[in-house]
Amino acid sequence: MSLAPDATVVLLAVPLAASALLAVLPSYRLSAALNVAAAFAAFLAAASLFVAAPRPNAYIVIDDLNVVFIVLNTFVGFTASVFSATYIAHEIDTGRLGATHLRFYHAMYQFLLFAMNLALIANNIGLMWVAIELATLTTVLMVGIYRTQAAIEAAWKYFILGSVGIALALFGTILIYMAAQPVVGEGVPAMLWTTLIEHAPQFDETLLDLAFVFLLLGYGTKVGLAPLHAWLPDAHAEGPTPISAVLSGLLLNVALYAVLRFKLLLDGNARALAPGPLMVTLGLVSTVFAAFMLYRRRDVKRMFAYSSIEHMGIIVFAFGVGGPLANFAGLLHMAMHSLTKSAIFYAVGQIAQVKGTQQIAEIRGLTVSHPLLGWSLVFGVFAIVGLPPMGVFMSEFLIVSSAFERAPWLALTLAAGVLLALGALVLRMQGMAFGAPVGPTAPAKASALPMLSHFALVLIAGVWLPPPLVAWFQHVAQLLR
Amino acid sequence: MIVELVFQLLQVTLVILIAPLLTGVVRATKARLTRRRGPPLVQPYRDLVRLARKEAIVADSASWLFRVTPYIVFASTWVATALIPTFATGLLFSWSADLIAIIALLGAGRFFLALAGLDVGTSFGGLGSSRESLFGALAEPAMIVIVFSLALIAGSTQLSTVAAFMTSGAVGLRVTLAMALVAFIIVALAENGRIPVDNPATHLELTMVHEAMILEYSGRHLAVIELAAMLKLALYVSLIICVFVPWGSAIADASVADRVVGAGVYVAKVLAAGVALGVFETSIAKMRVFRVPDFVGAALMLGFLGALLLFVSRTLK
Amino acid sequence: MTAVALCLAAVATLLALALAGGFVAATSFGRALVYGGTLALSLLVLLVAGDALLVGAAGETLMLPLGLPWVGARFHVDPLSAFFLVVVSLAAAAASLYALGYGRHERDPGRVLPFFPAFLAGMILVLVAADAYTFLLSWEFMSLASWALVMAHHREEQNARAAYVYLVMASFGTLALLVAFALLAGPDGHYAFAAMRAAPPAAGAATLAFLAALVGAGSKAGLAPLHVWLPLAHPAAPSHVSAMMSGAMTKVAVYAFIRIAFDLAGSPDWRLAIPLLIVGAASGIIGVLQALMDNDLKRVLAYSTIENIGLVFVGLGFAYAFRAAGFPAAAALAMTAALLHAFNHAVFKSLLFFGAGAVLSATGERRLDKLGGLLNRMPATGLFMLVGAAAISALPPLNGFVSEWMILQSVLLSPSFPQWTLKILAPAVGAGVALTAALAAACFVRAFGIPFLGRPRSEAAERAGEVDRFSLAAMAVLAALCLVAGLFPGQAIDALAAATDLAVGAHMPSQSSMPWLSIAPVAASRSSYNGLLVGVFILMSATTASTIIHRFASGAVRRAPAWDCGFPDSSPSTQYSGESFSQPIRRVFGRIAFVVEERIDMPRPGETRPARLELRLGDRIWNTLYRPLIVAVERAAVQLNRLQFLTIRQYLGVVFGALVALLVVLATWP
Amino acid sequence: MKGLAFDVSHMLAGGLVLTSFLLLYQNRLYALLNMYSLQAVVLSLSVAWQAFVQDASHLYVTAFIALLFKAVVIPLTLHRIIARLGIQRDVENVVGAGTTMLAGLALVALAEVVMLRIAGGADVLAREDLAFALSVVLLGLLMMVVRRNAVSMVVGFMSLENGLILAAAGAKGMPLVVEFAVAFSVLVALVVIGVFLFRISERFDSIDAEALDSFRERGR
Repeated sequence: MSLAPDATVVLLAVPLAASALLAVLPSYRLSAALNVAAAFAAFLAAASLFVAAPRPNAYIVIDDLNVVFIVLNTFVGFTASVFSATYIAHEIDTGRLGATHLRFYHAMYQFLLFAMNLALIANNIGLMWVAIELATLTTVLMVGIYRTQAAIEAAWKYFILGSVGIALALFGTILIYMAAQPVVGEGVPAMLWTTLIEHAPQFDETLLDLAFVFLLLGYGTKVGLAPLHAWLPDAHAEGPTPISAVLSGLLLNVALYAVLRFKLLLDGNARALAPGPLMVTLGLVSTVFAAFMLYRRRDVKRMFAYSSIEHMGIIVFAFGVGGPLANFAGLLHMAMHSLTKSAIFYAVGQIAQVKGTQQIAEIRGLTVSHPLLGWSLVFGVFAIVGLPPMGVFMSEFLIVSSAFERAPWLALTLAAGVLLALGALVLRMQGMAFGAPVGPTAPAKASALPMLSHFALVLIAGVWLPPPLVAWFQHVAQLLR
Repeated sequence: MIVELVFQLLQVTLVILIAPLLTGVVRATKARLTRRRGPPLVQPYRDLVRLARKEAIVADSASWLFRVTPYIVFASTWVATALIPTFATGLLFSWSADLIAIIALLGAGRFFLALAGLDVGTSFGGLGSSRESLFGALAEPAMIVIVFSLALIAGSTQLSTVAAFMTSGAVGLRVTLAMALVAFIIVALAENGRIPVDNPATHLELTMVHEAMILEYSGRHLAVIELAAMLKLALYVSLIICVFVPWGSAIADASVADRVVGAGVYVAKVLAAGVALGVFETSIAKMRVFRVPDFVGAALMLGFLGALLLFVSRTLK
Repeated sequence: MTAVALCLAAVATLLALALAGGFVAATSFGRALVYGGTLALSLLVLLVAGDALLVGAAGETLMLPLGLPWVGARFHVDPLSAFFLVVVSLAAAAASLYALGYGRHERDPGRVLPFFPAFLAGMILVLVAADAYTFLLSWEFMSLASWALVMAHHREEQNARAAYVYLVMASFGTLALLVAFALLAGPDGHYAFAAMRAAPPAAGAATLAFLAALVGAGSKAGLAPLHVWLPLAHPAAPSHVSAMMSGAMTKVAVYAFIRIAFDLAGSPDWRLAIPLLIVGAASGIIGVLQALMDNDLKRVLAYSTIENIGLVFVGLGFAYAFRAAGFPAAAALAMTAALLHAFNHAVFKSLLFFGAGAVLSATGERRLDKLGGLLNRMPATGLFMLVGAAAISALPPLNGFVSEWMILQSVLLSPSFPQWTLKILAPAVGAGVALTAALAAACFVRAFGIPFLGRPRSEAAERAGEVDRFSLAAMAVLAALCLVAGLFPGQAIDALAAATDLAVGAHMPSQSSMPWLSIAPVAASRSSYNGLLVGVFILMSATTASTIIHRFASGAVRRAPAWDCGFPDSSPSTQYSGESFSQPIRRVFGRIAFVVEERIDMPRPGETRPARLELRLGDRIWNTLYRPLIVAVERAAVQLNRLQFLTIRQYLGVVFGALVALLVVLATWP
Repeated sequence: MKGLAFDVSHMLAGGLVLTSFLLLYQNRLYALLNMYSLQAVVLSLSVAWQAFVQDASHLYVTAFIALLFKAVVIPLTLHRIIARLGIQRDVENVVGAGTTMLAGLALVALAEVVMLRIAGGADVLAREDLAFALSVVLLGLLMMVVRRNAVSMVVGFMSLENGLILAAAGAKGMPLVVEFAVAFSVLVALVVIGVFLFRISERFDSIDAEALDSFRERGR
């Protein structure tokens, strides 16, 4: 057996096994270490996919599109586990969580990684659907882990909206199958990406259109597109911070990946509705809506959750616009957003821990009291609002300039949304990072390394993208059309 | 070359000699018109000498700027005056600055005088500076706009060229020129602090402008400033003469005799202007300070209108 | 090494210096290292750029495998960028020298030292960038670094507000520039400047790109009505940074505009000169009127920057119009005037900010009505400040006069325009320029006279002393430069030839060949000016006068209390204050530029309490343009915010609605 | 055979839509649950018929799950929960029953229109089935939206899910249908547990939302 099939097996088996093991392991220190180790193993396995990808079979497919997602996912999953290892220990100290909770937390963490990896590498659209549902349910449980009234409310809201979304996605999946069945024949092949994409030109276009509406709304709920976003801010705000980072950095991407896959099908069919305008509309609505919502936020994690909605809107907009430039930018933006937003949540988590509050108004003067955290927040906000020399700037540059050529007014609207969001985020950031410090000044306990490594990557990406990565992205961008 | 230099120096000295006389003429005219005997024509010279001989009193709070200012004001005014072709055009250094530069030189004088008004730190000084700054801010653009008109007619901002062009008679009578003349006179009255803008004879009044600025000056400093003020009046008169009534003035390569004649004509014209000014000042009342902006603003508008007419008519031809 | 490589090396060193600055900020060694380093590096860039400007040869394009992968980061130094490099590095060198001394007063050097070199590096990068991505990256980096510097004294509430407004406006400008570049780059994303030049855009796109560039660069330069951030942000930064922001950064914005509008946007369209001229003249007048009214010394200087940038844009407007009309010589004159004014402004505005900084460090006070009499206590600072004030007021023989004179000269050439609109507009703009210049003189009489002359209005002003030698040296250098550039304008004009060649395709006739070092824009018979002779004449006549007086008249001087019409008051508060000085001008121009609210509280006869005059000035532009926008955003945010507080059922309803809507669309799709 | 197969499956699917309407019409909780049981029975019949027609034995499993779980276990559980928690027996409608029925009719019409556009790609049977399934899905969603009571929201969700199962069963030879059915059963069970454990009916959806706004806005 070659190395590559092993890699996909590792991607699935290691988290699953780790999850089972963590469920019974009593010591939380050991659990945290194991968690990190398993996440790291998965990351290594993912990285090896770059070198040698296995041939697709009935269950698994690795192609240029999803390998980008997989590597990004496992990387952020790994850094989040490192962050979580130092962060969550503190939660025990403060008594917010007990040992049982932690066992549950770690087991669920690995299970979540497993589900997301499965969703990304599954060749079967049904399997992918199941995996995304599993991932959603897992995060629902983790969001509610603090068992405060607000946390349970958030989890419940997430659960109900997520379930409806999942139901819609399933309906769309069934429709895809029905479109494929007369062409491909009955049974499993009609649900495989590899066969679907091959035969997409012959599918019935009206069924494809209908399916896409359901899939876009169904998976779009997971992506957090307005007006389907309602679960997202609360889930981010009330869950443990590493999970907020994972939600924004990973889960949204996984759902986005599903949307992209189905967009490919529609693109492949000449008679089908162009998915672009639909995605552009949803993207714009999300961006502008989230930008306005940012102004009234009082909870720092909820604010950055809205910023995630905004960025998902930008990404969907980019893919909706299409063309090699915009697709490239969309992929880049997705990667940059994952890295930046998770790093921001690492920072925010520590800030909330040292200050004992998530209320923006009660946090002031961080650059004085906690220089590293404060400046990291400044850096993170600048990165996320698209100021150079950070990576988001490059993707926003490409998105706006390439979209301007095709649809000037839409591009201007997007630019206005970005500017509005910048206004809100910078305003709050200045309040938190500067001025005379208030509140506790105890130093932060959690590790700053994951955060800094993300920031370093984002900074480098703004001025220099490694040529292999560029070639990879460009290839995918061509693929997406 | 040497002759040119001599004539240049002659002109420079001529203006400074004639300036107090001009002031004397104005005062004498006003006195006669109000049925007073008035001081003799040479009284301004005597005043200057008398002031220069007295000791200068400098306020405790004054800085060095206070003592330097008189010389700066005098120098900038003098240089500006020297650049005006009074009785002969095409002098040696006439190209070293044009009309705009002359306006700016006068602006420099005003700038320092206004600073000096602020220097001692009295309320009267500030009052004078503040108002002078306002008038200047209105008069200067008016001047520039007038210059636009002139420059368009003569194709130059170089005073020598303008004067030569006007003498040549190729001008004809233009509406623009008339407007410019009226505007010019208004600006000249404002800039020299004459009635109706300011009363040069006043003291201890809240309406004074120029006198308020130089209130703290005494002795030789006052003498220099007074001389500069007289020079400025002479400058404006010369400017009007040179641009609007240039006849009789010698042109660029004229003979020495012509130039001497030119000088005589010039002196006569200056004295006539002095009489006219005296008559004008007697027949009119001083206006409120806050009416002055309207007055000077009218000059700005007139000048602008003239320039606009010119811009448009230029293309009609 | 080539010029561009040297510049990049300097940038790299500056960035390293910025990093180092973060670590050694607390020590005096750190200060010396950072400012000494920036001084040396900016001198290096000055030399390199000066050489490139004078030689004028088109340098090579350096391409690094950075930035956009398929474009690369391109860098190029041509005479235009070389000229602005000279401006920026000169201002930076002076600021560094100044900061060697001034930096000692910094309470929190850790917030200044790392960002100062970064700021400079950003500006240099903008000037050498030769593709859109690198350009915008550097542009925003520059904004960001200066934002951090504005934030240096972050505990003061108004600084935070200033920094915020600044950053939002800067980002707005960047987006506008991005739009301009997107239009120029075309659908295939030709982001390199060379590619843009090779494929000029269609007329419509070029017009839009021009306007977008005007908005983008104009917001950075401080053109009205996009200027609102400038008077907030520039004064909030430490003074040497204020000098850099006003002196250098606004010039970088001017460069950006010239680069896009003149170099990249293809052939000119005369109609576009109209907004340029109007905006320029309006900025001039609005800027100077606001400067006249303000009570904060540094804010006065900031507003005056708006005024001067307005003048520069008037020059650019004429250059653009002349180029469109096909008068290369006139275009060259106007462009030279604009560039020269940009240079001059960099010199004297830096000088004035240094002076303001010196006042600030000596007294801790920026408010005019708390200062006074400083000339006696800080004679050297006062002298340099006076030179700066005279230069900025366009008094001959200093440098400010030369450039304004040239701008007026280009107005005089405007009857030759073929278009009626321009014919009528040109004299109006010219009158506006003249008004601006005259008001500027009044403004600087006030800005210099109130703090430096008269009697001290506060104890702080009374106790003030002269500042350190580094600060004085920096001011002395700049003051000397004001004088030198004013005395030898011909040399400066000749140095600009290559840059104007690039921008408008022509240059002014060589001035060095003129006799006696005078300058003549078109022909000597038309107009000419000789700074050196005027200077010498003034000096000669002043010395003559004083010699004669001192020789033949009384030299006696007696010190005595001020006479003041026999009303000897002891209280310095009876002096004219800044507000009372500008009151007449406020009465005349008040309605145009600001919303003035005067409230007089007059006691009844017999009452003994003092009468009070309350004065409130509002910015009309802020009230009519920005406040409604802010209110609209707030209102929309409040309205939309309800969506955060729906019940789950209502959220489901929203999802349901979206689904039904899409299905309806699908059902009715043709 | 073909004609009969079509008629029967059409009738059963139509029955499902009809029960959905009846669900919308109910205004008492117990009646709602009974009606839901009826719908589940119809569903299992429909799925079983599909299993017979398509000769797909795994669909029998699905039918059996539907019968056991949905028609019996869940309604019984909900009965007990209602009794235990003392939940108000009346169903609060946000809009009147008449309006709801009208909206439901419009939705069914919409589903038909959308499906009519599908050309000949899928066979007629599947298409008709699909139209009904879509109607059931939309009606289920409508029920979730217009009912204020948490239990009826659960019922709405389950009815929506019935539509999905119908569609999946109607898709000829579709794999994983059993898995989907199981997955959804788990989901439904979790919903029910959620209602039970956290008394969500009281906490989140039966209180006047506006009265809480000032409280909720704090700190968001």
